[in-house]
Amino acid sequence: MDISVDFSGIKLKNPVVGASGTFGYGLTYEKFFDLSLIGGFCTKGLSLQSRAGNPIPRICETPSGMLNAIGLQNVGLDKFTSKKMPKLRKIDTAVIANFFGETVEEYTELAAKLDAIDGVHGLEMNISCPNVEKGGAAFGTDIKTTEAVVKACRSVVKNKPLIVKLSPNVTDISEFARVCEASGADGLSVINTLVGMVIDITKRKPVLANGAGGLSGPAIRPVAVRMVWQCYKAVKIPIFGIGGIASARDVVEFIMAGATAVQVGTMNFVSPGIIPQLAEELPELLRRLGADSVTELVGAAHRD
Amino acid sequence: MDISVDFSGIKLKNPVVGASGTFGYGLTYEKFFDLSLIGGFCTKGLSLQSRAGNPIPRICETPSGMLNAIGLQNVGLDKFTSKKMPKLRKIDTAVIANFFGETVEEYTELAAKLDAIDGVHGLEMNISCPNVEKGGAAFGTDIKTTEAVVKACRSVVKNKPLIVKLSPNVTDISEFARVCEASGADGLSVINTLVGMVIDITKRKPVLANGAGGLSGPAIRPVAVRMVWQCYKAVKIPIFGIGGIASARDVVEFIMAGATAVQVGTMNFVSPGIIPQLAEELPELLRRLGADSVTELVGAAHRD
Amino acid sequence: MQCAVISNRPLTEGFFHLSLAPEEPMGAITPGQFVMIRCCDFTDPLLRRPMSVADFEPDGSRFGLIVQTAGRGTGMLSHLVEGDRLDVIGPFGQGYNVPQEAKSVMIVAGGTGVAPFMTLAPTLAAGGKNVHVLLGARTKGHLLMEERFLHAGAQVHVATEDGSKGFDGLVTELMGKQLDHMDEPPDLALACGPAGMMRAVATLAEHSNIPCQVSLENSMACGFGACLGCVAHVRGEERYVTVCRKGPVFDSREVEI
Amino acid sequence: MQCAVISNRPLTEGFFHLSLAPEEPMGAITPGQFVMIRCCDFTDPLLRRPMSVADFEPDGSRFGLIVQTAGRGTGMLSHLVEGDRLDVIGPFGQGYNVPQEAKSVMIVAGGTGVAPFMTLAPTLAAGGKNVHVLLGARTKGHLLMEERFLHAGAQVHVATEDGSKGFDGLVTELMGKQLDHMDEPPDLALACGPAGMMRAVATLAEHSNIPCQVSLENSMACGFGACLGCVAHVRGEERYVTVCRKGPVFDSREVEI
Ligand SMILES: Cc1cc2nc3c(=O)[nH]c(=O)nc-3n(C[C@H](O)[C@H](O)[C@H](O)COP(=O)(O)OP(=O)(O)OC[C@H]3O[C@@H](n4cnc5c(N)ncnc54)[C@H](O)[C@@H]3O)c2cc1C
Ligand SMILES: Cc1cc2nc3c(=O)[nH]c(=O)nc-3n(C[C@H](O)[C@H](O)[C@H](O)COP(=O)(O)OP(=O)(O)OC[C@H]3O[C@@H](n4cnc5c(N)ncnc54)[C@H](O)[C@@H]3O)c2cc1C
Ligand SMILES: Cc1cc2nc3c(=O)[nH]c(=O)nc-3n(C[C@H](O)[C@H](O)[C@H](O)COP(=O)(O)O)c2cc1C
Ligand SMILES: Cc1cc2nc3c(=O)[nH]c(=O)nc-3n(C[C@H](O)[C@H](O)[C@H](O)COP(=O)(O)O)c2cc1C
Ligand code: FES
Ligand code: FES
Repeated sequence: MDISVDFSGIKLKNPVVGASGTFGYGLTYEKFFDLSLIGGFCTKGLSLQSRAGNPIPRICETPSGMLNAIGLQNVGLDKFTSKKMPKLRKIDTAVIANFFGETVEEYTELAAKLDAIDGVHGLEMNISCPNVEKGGAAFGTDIKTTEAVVKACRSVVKNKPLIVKLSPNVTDISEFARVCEASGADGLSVINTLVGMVIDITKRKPVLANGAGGLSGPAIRPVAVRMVWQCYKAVKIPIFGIGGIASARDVVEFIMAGATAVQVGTMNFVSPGIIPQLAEELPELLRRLGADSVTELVGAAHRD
Repeated sequence: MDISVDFSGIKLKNPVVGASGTFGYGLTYEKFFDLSLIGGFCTKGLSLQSRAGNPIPRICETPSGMLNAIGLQNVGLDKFTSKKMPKLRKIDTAVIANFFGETVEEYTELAAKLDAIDGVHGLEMNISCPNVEKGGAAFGTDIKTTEAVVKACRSVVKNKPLIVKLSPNVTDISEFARVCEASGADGLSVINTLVGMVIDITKRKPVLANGAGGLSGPAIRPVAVRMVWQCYKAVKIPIFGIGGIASARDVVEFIMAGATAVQVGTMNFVSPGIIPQLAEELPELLRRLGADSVTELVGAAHRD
Repeated sequence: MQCAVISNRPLTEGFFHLSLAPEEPMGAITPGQFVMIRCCDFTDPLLRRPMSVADFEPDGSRFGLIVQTAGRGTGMLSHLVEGDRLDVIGPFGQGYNVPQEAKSVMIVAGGTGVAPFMTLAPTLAAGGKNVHVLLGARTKGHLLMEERFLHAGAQVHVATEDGSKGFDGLVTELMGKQLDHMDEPPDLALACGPAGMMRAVATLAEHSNIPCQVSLENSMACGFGACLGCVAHVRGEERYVTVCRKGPVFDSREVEI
Repeated sequence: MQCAVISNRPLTEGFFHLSLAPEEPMGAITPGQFVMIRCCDFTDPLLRRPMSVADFEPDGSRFGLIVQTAGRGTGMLSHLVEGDRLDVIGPFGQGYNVPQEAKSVMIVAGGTGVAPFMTLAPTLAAGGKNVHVLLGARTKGHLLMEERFLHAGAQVHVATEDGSKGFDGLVTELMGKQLDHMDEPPDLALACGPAGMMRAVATLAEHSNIPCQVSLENSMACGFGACLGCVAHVRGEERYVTVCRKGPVFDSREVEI
């Protein structure tokens, strides 16, 4: 069965993609499987300069999930271009460059530069970052800032699909989805992590050095499915469903909620071979559900 | 050790209270333990008229949590007053009446009537309800409606503490906490359920008849702790910490985040005796942590 | 309530019988009541699983369950061995209620639906009632407790979906045929099995004007009336009843199945 | 990688030795490397647990772990019995690196920190090196692998916090005393144990100008370099290294402990 999908012009062999920040620059997983087996992956969030990231501890396990406050540690655009891209170009899989900035200018500069890199198939803007110009609240939780930053990137990205990764920490995600679509986004990634905190009761302070962190993993799946459902109702552009995917059933759940393809994050840590495994299991599950392709099931749970 | 706390004038023998909608009208738990052992409980959400609730299925298990869409089924104010209160008055525990309406008038009428009922120790307003006058979005996700409904109830509640139960499905919960405090709330309950969805992939539709439902249980605990932390920073009124509490450690975690007392919800279903058990375990844990009372640990994780 | 596992005996493929000894004796049990079982100490799977009490000692010192491996929780139960401990609460709910006057009783059981009848059928037969047990399964190898019902003096009729034994078809089709062929219809029908089967049994019984009690298997979060998650719709009214407390056994005309 | 449990042997209270046979042979192992273990099939606890490889067959057909019951995951491991299967990935990370020139090596191990030295100490001793093993435990009954190190020809020095055997105090105090009393300081110190102990060992070694390798036990989500959660701060630089990939064994001067 052909399970390939077209995500706003990005050809994915199969709809299972590695989520940003959990898949390194792809190469980390080469020791587990052949990267050409997977639909694609999103790079660790890239910034103009390399970043050291947050102090430690950075992670903490939670019921059916984990918190992270990695602080967007990354090699920076130059090293990504010179060290990682030459290797990635040789691999037949979709490379989606996830990126972020602290000002609209940083976003725009990065977007323009990534748009020019040969072998990058798509751009994924992470707008869950603190906006330093506006007092540090995340870009992605303010509708006006979201509009401004997406429009600015849109105006410079000419060659590749521009995907916006939405924050779930908002009252009404469909409002953000609509504004992104209206501002020229080619697709959405739904969702990034929920903000959470765990306290070490013996130390009387948060476990993470950063205080709060991002909650991911199966625990958040129901929230993510609901948000994909809402976004699908709100917009026409394709959606990456993300949040706690751990089985082929979960992949189909997101697709039926309205996702064109999905990204797997936290579960890569538990089962590093999970993405090719899900891709392999998918055709049989689709057959059992009476479907001939992924595409026909996109949004299937919305029909009556 | 004395683990009693004063929650805005409600005397709680211990800081562990049953959460609304998981504790019936208290009496359901009499077969498991003596209700006078627990700090108190919040009733199932009450409305002016009795309510049949939502069609079925209404519940669905999720990783470390569950979804519910009970639809606020309840016996209605009159039956609560005539059938439940006479029994509850005989029990030495705090009875907190949780209530909701679909219009500001309904809220106000209920608040006034509950305020007059002998044996009710406090009122907990659930503002996560759809506002029928404003197109059905929840009261508690709009700052202006929150302000209006809290002010309206405040003006009629003269005798008992008025607690507002906040929705977590908002961008910035501290903004809501502040507006409630400014509108005269005596305390906050943080948090109600997160909105989530599970899809039945064989039926190609949401598992719950209602579509979406409220996510509760240990899965949401890190989100709840973070929100209690934010509210504690924002206001001076006491806070009930709620969300996924399953152990004495979790109780202390919420207290250190800023809760004066806690409510246990979903875990009552798994361990119907959990509330008295946690109350019993708490003194020993406090001792191990070097504390002599609950009160001295409230907000302890905020100090440096 | 902690229970010690006395034995875990495989029945047919995918089914097993767990025998449990509560550390403190349980309250009195009526067949059709159920217990809620905690399958793991952690939070996934989070909720307890409802299981009908099958066989039991009248003094509450031991009881058995017939379990089908359906998913994660029952999968864990299948691995229990003698000496393991299990956290159980109950018994909960209302069981079958057979009036003295009922002289002949038809029991219809599918899959693990035989559980409540393991004790009830022998009791009824011993009490001088005429007991017909209709057993359904997918295939011959999956039939449960046929011997036990025969020994108890019941008349046993078997239906298999693949025709490998007895009537070739659904147990509800067999029930229809039985009702047609019987000289006198039974005074009461009792049924336990999947929802679709309960619906068919109820319809047949109502057509023949036989009082009928069915057991419902709605999803449950608590099992004791606190969550209002398990409810069934009351027929002809805008009202719900808790299956865990007012059921799981209902008069078939009382609720929508 | 699925492994079959060959045995689960209790050591002292709260500690046990798991022997595992991978279904396909593992890659080559260097002492100090670790594996990541999935303790349950469900999502709570979610993450794998890191465990140092203790003893192992050079051909990768079998390896052992020394586990301390610390919480939920290790609690589940403690219940494994022969024939159970366990999902393991690895080996990961960089182990100890003992240069040919080092003639005398001081090993400092606390608790399960003995694990990497179960194979390494005998190898070093067999290679003609002078090996001192300093073992620390809370009390006599908790000492692990003393016999094994003696048999291997190492000089074993014991410290217990309650003075029930050997030196009365922390193993790092014992290390200080040893360094003071030795005619010639060792060429290399190797340590494994809790973070506080690693810090103390590193400080002592540095004061005596002895190269020192420590193993860090930072929390890990993946174990193979993908999450960037386990990092350690590089000394004197605004930069972090992954403990799982560049470690867990580091030169003590390289990272902040
Ligand atoms: C009153 C009562 C009495 C009962 N008595 C018995 C008895 O005596 N014996 C007995 O064996 N059973 C009995 N049951 C049924 C039993 O409770 C269930 O089989 C059990 O809860 C299943 O639990 P599990 O964890 O094994 O399965 P789960 O893992 O919960 O899965 C159950 C089924 O649902 C599917 N499923 C789970 N989640 C999803 C999802 N998100 N989307 C789609 N499909 C999903 C699974 O694939 C599986 O087929 C009774 C139920 C009730 C209410
Ligand atoms: C490279 C490496 C090698 C290792 N080698 C070994 C080895 O050889 N042998 C060995 O036994 N161990 C080893 N460890 C340590 C081992 O990985 C941990 O002990 C194990 O992960 C504990 O898992 P657990 O599920 O049993 O405990 P958990 O349930 O995760 O709990 C661990 C401890 O933390 C506490 N805790 C958990 N959550 C919280 C919270 N939210 N707030 C406060 N306290 C909390 C628990 O009470 C407990 O004391 C190694 C670790 C690393 C990184
Ligand atoms: C350790 C870690 C690091 C992450 N880093 C990034 C990042 O750099 N950029 C980004 O857009 N999302 C990042 N995410 C979010 C994931 O891409 C994903 O949206 C989220 O984890 C939910 O999916 P999951 O539940 O499958 O993990 C990170 C997540 C984790 C767990
Ligand atoms: C089945 C169910 C019904 C609930 N009904 C109500 C309700 O009527 N009113 C209300 O304010 N909260 C209600 N809640 C929310 C709980 O009181 C609590 O805020 C939430 O479940 C989080 O706590 P927990 O994770 O401990 O369950 C309900 C929760 C559940 C699970
Ligand atoms: S299962 Fe909770 S009320 Fe029936
Ligand atoms: S544990 Fe994930 S990078 Fe080290």
